[in-house]
Amino acid sequence: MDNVATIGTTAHGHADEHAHEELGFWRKYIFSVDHKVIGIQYALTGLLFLLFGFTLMMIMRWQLAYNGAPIPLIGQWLGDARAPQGIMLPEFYNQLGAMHGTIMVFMGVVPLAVGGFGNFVMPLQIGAPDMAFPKINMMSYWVYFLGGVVMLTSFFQTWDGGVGAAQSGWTSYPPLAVISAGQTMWLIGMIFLITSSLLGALNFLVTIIQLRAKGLSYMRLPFFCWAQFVTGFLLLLAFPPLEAAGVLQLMDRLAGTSFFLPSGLVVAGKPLAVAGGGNAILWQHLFWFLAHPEVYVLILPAMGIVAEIIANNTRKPLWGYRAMVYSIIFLGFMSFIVWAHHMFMTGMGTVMSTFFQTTTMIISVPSVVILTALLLSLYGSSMRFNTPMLFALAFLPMFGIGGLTGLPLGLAVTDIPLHDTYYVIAHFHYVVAPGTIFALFAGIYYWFPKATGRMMNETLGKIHFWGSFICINIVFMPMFIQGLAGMNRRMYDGGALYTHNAGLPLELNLYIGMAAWTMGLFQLPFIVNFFVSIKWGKKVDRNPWQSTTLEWSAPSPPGHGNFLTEPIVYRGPYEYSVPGAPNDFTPQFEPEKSEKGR
Amino acid sequence: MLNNLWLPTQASTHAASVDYMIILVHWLMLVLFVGWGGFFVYALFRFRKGANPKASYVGAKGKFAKGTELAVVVAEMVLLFGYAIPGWSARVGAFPSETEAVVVHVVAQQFQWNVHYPGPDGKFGRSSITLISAENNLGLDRSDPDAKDDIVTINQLTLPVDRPVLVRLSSVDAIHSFGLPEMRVKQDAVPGLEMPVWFIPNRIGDYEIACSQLCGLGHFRMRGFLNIKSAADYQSFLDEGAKELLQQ
Amino acid sequence: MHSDAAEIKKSVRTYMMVGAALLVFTAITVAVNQIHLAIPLAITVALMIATLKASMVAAVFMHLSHEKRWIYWALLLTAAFFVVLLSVPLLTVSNTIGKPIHAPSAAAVAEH
Amino acid sequence: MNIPYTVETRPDTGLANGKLGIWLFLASEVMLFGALFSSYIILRMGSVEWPHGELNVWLGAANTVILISSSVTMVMAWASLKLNDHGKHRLYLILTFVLAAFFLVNKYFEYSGHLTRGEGPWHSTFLAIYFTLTGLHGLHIVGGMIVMGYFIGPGAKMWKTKPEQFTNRIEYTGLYWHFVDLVWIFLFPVLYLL
Ligand code: HEA
Ligand code: HEA
Ligand code: CUA
Ligand SMILES: [Cu+2]
Repeated sequence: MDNVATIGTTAHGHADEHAHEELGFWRKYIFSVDHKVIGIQYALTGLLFLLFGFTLMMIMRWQLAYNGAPIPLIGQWLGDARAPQGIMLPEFYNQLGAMHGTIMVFMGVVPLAVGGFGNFVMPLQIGAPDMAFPKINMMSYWVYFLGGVVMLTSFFQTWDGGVGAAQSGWTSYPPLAVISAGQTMWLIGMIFLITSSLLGALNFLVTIIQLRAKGLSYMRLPFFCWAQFVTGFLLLLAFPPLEAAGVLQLMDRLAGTSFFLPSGLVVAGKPLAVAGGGNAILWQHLFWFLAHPEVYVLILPAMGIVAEIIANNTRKPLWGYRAMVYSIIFLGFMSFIVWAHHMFMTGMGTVMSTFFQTTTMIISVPSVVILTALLLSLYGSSMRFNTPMLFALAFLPMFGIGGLTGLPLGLAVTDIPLHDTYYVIAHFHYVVAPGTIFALFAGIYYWFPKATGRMMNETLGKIHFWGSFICINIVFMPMFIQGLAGMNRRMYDGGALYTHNAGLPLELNLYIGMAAWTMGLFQLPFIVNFFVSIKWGKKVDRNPWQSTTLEWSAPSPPGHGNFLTEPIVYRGPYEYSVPGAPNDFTPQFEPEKSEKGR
Repeated sequence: MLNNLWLPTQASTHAASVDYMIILVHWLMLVLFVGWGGFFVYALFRFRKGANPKASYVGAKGKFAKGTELAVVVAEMVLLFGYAIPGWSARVGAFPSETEAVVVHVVAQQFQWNVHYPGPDGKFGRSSITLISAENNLGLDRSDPDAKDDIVTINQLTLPVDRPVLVRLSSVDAIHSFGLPEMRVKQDAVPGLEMPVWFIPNRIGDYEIACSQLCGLGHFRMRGFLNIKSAADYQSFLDEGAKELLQQ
Repeated sequence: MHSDAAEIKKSVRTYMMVGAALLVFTAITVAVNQIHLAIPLAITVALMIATLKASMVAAVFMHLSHEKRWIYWALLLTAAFFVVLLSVPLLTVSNTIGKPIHAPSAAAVAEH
Repeated sequence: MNIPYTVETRPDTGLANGKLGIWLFLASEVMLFGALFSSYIILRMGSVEWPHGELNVWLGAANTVILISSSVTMVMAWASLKLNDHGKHRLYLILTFVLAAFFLVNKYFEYSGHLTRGEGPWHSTFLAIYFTLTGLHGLHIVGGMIVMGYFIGPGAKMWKTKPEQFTNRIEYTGLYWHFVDLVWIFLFPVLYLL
């Protein structure tokens, strides 16, 4: 609300004051307005949340693998309200599930992919000295941080109808979400996270529209920036409805309203004392109106990262760059009108389901176009298999599996047996985990030298890659089998009660668990590599990957204001192996020969 | 493997067609994946740096990409208009008439399924939330003449084979989902709404009702039983229920 | 500050006129309300007047009548998704197999 | 370091950063209120009866008049700057601020009237959406007042050093304020009259 003031206040030029004055520690590393520092803050916080979210899941997988056995190591610390004698309670399982989803999506991937990579890389790639509104940028990080703190502390709350965090899934469907414990903190946390994303999105959009370097027309924009651009619009326009819905649900909890509570509710044998008259499905519409675009927020930056790395390591231009750009715009647009494919089982009639099935099938086409373009980019290339490239290449088939299994979910009839089973879990984890997370790993290995001036270790990187790649497939592939067999998701006992799960589907829980824990171990080389390389990695110059885009013309790490001279762009983003050129890469910032002489 | 895909037993008339469609989609997925994957693996070997030291600026040529994309679109449209839309409209449009079908009310509640049969008179008695108690989860008003013969069971849905079944589904607290894996039936039970669900069981046997929507800490154990009986066995089930009511 | 003083003075007059028109329309809205039209008609009239007023504010006070291309594009996109958003209610209640159960409200229950 | 186009406009877009920023912000606000209006429609369509005449039309109308007037004074505050008349600008801005305060006072009386009768948001779906919509709108008014307060007080000195940028900021504040007015233009008939 007071953005107006901030938009204004950020606007002055600091040029003269900054040239000489050294910033203190706090202004330089903590309350920095430099997009690179903020980007790194976002990325580190996001990574920590990813690790935390993964840890929650490893605990859950224990319960699924060894139903009712005490949790080793940490079990005894969890307390009687969560795990008496170390044995997990169903309430706690539900909390872990809801928080795993929330943390991974809103506090892990989005902050890392958009807040981290977007902030750090995008202004460099467009040749801007910083974001358009540096103070808003700082504010959006700190609002996100606050939201994170609220979410984390919610595990310890005791005043909101019970102990612990939200336990109604990341989707928070009312009436359950209104009548169960811990949800208030979740809603408050979400309102912070949404506000932060809105501020960030606004900043990104203005930056891309206004601060592109001279000569950098839209069709010369690196694909990563296009991805961030479309993502910005998704965040800007899809998040407010969830913010509104969050306010309504908060009112239902705190002010006794019944927006989402119909009349005649009976909870635990007693009529619920509310006015009633609300609509439970309304929440689902508002939630998915955000959450479907949100899943594209998770994938588009990943596609952008993969495109950059593939172009760089194939040493040739992206095949069909233009088609990719049109596809990503179309994808962004369509993502606003498919949301109800998550709601086929809520009693949808033929007309509405026809509409949403059709849009869902249509939206798969631009994904196919983008993936096909990336795949064809490999043809005729001269591929280098370094760690970022391995992760980026793995993205392609993994996203393929995730995307293709979206098709049976998108057709209402085949969604009947699959809805809310582990098939859905497997579908979207293939897109977000070996998909997005792998792309993010690729991006970290790729841009690490830009951020630190040092390379990460290749051997540790390859161990990380192969370990993760093998384990993650053992985690998620069996879930398709479980889902087809009818095993439902969000089951505290992994569906052990049901006879249709008996045999193989149930047994698989054990192997999935083992693979998940092993994958946890394979993250250790990465964590070690990450921190050790900051200090002891091999020192590199500006352009270690011999890349063409603008960020590589700045020093590594870039100083305040990014570029030493004003960057000017002369050509498209991926001019690799140009016939007749002296090198196999012709950077965007390299003047034409005729101009060089001047 | 692609013949049954680990799907549960088919025990309703439409189950086979749902499965057929699932298998069809999976064939499409497999063909696409193998096609793309084959190209991918080929490219990885053929165009590694060692095998192809100099990259080509132009790269792939030809209409190959357009062709596959078009094929994907066509296949999806066939699935959509040929199977999915008609299939769905049969599920949510072509409800059997109340007279020919077996009609039951199923009221979901944390964490059980209350089943309400109209009894011999074929009429459902009135119920009111003010009458709800531990013994009367539905709040059934037994003073209503229509309610006198109504049979109520918990977590136990018994139905005759080979007859259309119309379930009227509702919930009194959270959203639950009435999942019958072997029937290929799933429908959310949304408080404030009454949802019709229909199917024709065609296989005698004991099956399950699986709650398929997170509804609280007991979600995982909200399991019901579905018994499909022969017409005669179903009748004796109803008679037994009526007898029990008389004894009370 | 490209526009010169004379032009600004001219727009000041427009602002005053639009302000006056807005007040008149408000009065009309209230007056129409007093004669108790049938509800659908009342809704149509009131919303039409409101839309008219809103477009006056947007066009004149917010200078939307002569803005730059990018702002039109952004608003067009927003308008498109706004329409989608406003169709949510229709989607929720029109094509659904669920029938609302009109249970008594808790207040009514309490009276028993 | 200088961020380009904070004051001057970028040639190809014709815009300064702040202008685009505030409009994008308003775009997201459109979606925020859109979702709430959408919820209003849903609740109303699903309700058996919808109360009429529960709110005081005259208070609502008075607030409409107040907000419209404040929009006029706001745009005048900006136009005065364009005419290089800082004194007049201040006067108009203070007037806008005072009108906003009147709006809130009025709203306070309405709220307390309902609450003393025990008719809080929990009372009915109508009052629930009424309190939510007007409450959120009221928060926007408060936000606007904070910004205006800043430009009346400590922010005003910028006029001396960077008049052009100051004028732009007032313009952005105005855009926000007109939007808040615009929302109320819909809220008034929707809540008070229909
Ligand atoms: C990044 C996230 C992401 C992405 C990109 C997608 C993409 C898609 N999703 Fe997914 N989806 C989720 C995340 C995502 N989804 C989540 C989180 C949920 C569950 C939420 C919850 O309930 O908790 C979900 C649930 C979900 C449902 C609801 C299921 C249910 O609850 O019953 C549906 C139904 O239509 C669906 C469909 C689709 C479709 C059709 C696509 C399409 O866009 C996919 C298009 C892609 C392709 C068709 C692949 C093309 C691939 C190639 C060309 C490459 C091949 C390459 C090689 C072999 C090398 N998804
Ligand atoms: C972006 C989203 C995202 C991601 C990445 C993941 C990642 C994973 N998820 Fe998640 N999941 C969800 C989103 C996500 N999930 C959602 C939305 C749900 C639904 C919740 C609900 O039902 O409401 C869900 C539910 C869900 C379930 C179902 C639970 C149930 O229904 O009961 C399971 C079960 O196994 C699972 C497993 C996993 C596993 C094993 C991973 C692994 O792939 C994790 C791998 C993680 C990493 C590899 C991160 C490693 C990080 C580091 C190493 C950082 C290092 C740090 C520094 C350097 C500082 N998830
Ligand atoms: Cu009932 Cu889950
Ligand atoms: Cu979706």
